[in-house]
Amino acid sequence: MTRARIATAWLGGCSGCHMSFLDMDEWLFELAEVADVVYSPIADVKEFPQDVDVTFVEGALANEDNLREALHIRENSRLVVAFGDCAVSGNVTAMRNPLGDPIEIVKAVYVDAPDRDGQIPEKEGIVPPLLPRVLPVHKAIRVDAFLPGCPPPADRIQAALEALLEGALPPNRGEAIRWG
Amino acid sequence: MSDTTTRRAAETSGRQQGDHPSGDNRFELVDKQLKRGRYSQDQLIETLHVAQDVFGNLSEDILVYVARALRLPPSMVYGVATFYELFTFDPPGDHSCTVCTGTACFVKGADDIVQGVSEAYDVPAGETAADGSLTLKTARCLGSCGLAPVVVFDGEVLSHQNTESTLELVAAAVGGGS
Amino acid sequence: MDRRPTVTVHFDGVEHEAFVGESVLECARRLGIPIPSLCFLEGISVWGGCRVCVVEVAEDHRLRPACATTCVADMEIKTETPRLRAYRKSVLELLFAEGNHVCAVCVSNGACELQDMAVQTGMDHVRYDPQSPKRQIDASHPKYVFDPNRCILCTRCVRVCDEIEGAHVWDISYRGESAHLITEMNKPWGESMSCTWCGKCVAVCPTGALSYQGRAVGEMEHDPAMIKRLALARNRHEWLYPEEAK
Amino acid sequence: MAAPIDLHEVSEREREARFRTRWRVKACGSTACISAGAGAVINAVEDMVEREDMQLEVQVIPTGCMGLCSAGPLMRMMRRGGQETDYQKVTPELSREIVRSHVINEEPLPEHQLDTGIPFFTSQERIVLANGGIINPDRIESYVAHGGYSALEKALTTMKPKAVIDEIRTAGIRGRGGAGYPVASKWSLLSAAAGDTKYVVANGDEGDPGAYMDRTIMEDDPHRLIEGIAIAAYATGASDAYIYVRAEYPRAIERLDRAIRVARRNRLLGRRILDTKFSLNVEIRIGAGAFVCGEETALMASIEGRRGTPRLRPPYPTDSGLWGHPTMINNVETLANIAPIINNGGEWFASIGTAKSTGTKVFALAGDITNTGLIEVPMGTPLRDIVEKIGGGVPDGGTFKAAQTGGPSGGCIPSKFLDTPVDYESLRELGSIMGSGGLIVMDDSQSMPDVAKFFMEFSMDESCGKCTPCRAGTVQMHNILQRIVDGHGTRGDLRDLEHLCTVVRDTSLCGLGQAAPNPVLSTLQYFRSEYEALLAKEVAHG
Repeated sequence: MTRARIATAWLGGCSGCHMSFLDMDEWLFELAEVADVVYSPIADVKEFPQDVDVTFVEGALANEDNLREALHIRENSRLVVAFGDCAVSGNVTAMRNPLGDPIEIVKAVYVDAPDRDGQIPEKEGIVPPLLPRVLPVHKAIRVDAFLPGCPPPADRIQAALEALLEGALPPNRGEAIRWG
Repeated sequence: MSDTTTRRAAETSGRQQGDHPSGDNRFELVDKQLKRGRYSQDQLIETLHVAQDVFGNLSEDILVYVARALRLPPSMVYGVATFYELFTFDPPGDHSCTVCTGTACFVKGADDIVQGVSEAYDVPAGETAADGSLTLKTARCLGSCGLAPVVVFDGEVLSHQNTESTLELVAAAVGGGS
Repeated sequence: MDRRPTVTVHFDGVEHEAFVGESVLECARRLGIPIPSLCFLEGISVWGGCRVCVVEVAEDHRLRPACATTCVADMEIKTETPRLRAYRKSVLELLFAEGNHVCAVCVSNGACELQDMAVQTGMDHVRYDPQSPKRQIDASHPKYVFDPNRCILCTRCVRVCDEIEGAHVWDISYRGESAHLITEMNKPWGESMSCTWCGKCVAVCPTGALSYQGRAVGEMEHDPAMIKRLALARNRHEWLYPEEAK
Repeated sequence: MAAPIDLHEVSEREREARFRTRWRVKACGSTACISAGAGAVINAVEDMVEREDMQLEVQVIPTGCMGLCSAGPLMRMMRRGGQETDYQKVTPELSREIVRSHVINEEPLPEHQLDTGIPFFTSQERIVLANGGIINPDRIESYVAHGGYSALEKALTTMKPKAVIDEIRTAGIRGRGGAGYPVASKWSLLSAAAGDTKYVVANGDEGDPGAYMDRTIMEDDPHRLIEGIAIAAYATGASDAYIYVRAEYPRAIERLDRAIRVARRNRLLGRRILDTKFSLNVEIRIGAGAFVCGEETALMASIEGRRGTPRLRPPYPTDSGLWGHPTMINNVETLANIAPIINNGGEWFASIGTAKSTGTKVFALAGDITNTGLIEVPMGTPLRDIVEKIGGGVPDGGTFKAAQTGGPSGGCIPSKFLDTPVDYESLRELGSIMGSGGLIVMDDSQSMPDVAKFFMEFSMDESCGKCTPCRAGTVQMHNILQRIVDGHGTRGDLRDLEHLCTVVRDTSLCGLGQAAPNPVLSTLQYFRSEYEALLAKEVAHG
């Protein structure tokens, strides 16, 4: 049997979902027996590879980089899993949405709040422009499965991976889909 | 909620006219309506209509006054007043322009008229211009569909309007418009 | 033993006895048949607004709210069909899209009926656009906090305040998507003269919209069954509560 | 207590007065014609008659709606003995000229005449609007002279309540407010309901944009409504009645108010009506701008002075309505049909229209159509006759695209169904409804997704907010439609839209929510390609 090619990505989130991923502890060794993690913020890989079987996307889409990356991931992954509440719903990352135009928020934080020398951080190629609204992943790309939770507990991640390795979709009933 | 709204005339027949603390005798007209309705709680909407006719809009002290007179919880009076489109809480502008946006008027381009006036006088539909000169409103259907699009300016019903004709009309009364 | 007269009804093809005058939801609860619900609360009047408890009744093409449908003889009730599952899930999605429900930072995380209903109805994500309304939190009350971002307009608080406490501090203002809760004349709750600080509204809130001051994420616990106990005490003079009351 | 009105005597006196002058000038004083300047016309003619001392020669009679609103203001010259000439688009100057040339010189002005031989007039059958353009709505005598209150007298003095209901059942009339529920069934339910206090409510909260027949009845023939209410109350054992009128209809409120007072003075309302044992108190209640109050449980909440939110049924109003008492709500147009049915018999009424939809229906023709105005045709009249014959077709070389009926609860009927007979069932089969009778014709310049969005915005704004699907679902549907109209919609959007339509239709609490998706569903059914043509080519981001 060929080894599964698994990727994880970290968009607009706090990396808590990845911490939870690591909480799978010794099961990670079992995972390593049957799968390769071909891309991940916790692996030293610069470019998102081609032909990925399944990618776990953590975080919402908050800026143009996130959006570009999501599109790239979709193109190169057979399955995409929205990984954690931010990816599923926007969650904390999207809490700026009710406040309206992001530039106003950036101003409030970087210009109005500091005592001195307030300025808006902007440099093309370095600071990606914010999207007008933070989006959950499925609002930009097709998502095949949702794994909510903030973060999703390790056993749920494990159950999802086990199903995926069996060629099935992760469980989406009962506690497996609890938000928060 | 039903218990507090059962029909019962409040026993307030002995109340004196003009006892509003402000001494504003316009409240006497509200009192008259209250009396006509025998202070019955189901007269709330009728009373609010009269109060709005008298005062032009329903300010908080008027709502409190009505709530007290009808012995209704303030939150309920506020809830009822805000439910109905025709009750307004801010003072209206000097002139009012109401564009009918019923189906027939919509089909004949009423939206453009609303947008035209809104842009020319910098007043969103449903609101009053900052200088208080003009209130721009939309109406669901004035029932004059044969004359679509219909505009009511300061109470006068005008038929077969377009953006230009409406703007001319508003400019003649309000002036300006850019 | 309950000696009320009964009628025969069918839940998902299985014959059961329902008390005359009992609602489909009450009967199902008694029989242990799960029907999700949100605005329903035992002990106060039926509102029928959330539409989560819809069931199919015989040939009626329209769905019926179980909370407000009275059991009649030979009623054929379906509580679980693909159509109902799809609709209940959609209703939940609409509720989540409508407010700002961020479980991760909510006082009621883990003890929230809305969250539970999402699980029960199989809502793993929301297809609809978040409306992201801008709503101000009212923390003016010395004891309680009202966060309208988490309010689903179930009106339990309105009903319980009016019907049980008799204060009618709460009501709904405006309508449609602008509808929101108010206290008194749309004044800060803390300024309310009629609020008795009884806390029933907080106890019955199904979400984190009403909570105690000073509670952090996940620390809030509600007690909606309080109303049932109160109703029993009041109406039937029973102070030692039957098992299910707790 | 004053003696009741002597209908026969009043009628005789009124008929004699008709021949007092050689000429009678009738000018349409309905809201539509007033908007077009009819008030000034009536003043001008009255002025002239007075200045030129023609009072013995000419009497000026302001009347209700003559129907063809697009030709208004309308004026009718009636010569003693029969000859009638109608003038259209009359201005104050023209009215003076007409009087001068017609009355003084006996020379009509053909270039300003309105041809009443056109199908707009000849293809109609007027029952409800029979008095439009004929009587003076402000004078009860005028109504009485045209048979007014004879039905009430007949019912009270010669018929048992049950016989009245039987007559209504024979007539087969169905509710004109939208759903088409058999009127006699409702009346029977109220009649059978227990309790001494029962209410009859006339629903004049005509909220459908594009419909104004109820307003026209209330303004132009208020006594007809009052008579219908009185007969309904007699038949069902009700002692109190309310007329719920939109606040947007101040003239209707004013005229009804006056009509009620006059009727009471003449012992046609109040205690011991026409010296019988039957008493009835009628009150007006004024809405305050909420479409949902047309829904009967919301309407009752509003009459009780509360937020107009619908409640669950059962219990039905006939079991527990206003203040918990049995209550029956009938639409204004329905009640306006009652007096003619009692006068002419149920069989006469049932002979008009189709087997399942009897009688006539009033439609408000508007939109992209030559003749706009109020028309009344037998139920079952093909849509084509209404649009092409009576309406005169689409003007300015446009092509008929769709007819919208039923307002925000209805749908758009495409041209291939123009031959459909207009009745309750046929319209429902086409995904629309009869509704209150607004009929908006659209030509091929109208975009159907745009029309659907217009109605969705309406339903969204008018949702009371009580139930989730209507409150939040209409917002989502509107968002999606906005995206599609703006060219950013995706296939997924279209799929979500269709799913939401079924969710909102099947799970909403009241008729407003349940019917809110209809404009979308019907335009998707008949004009799907228009939606698809608007979809964005690439995947949209959010």
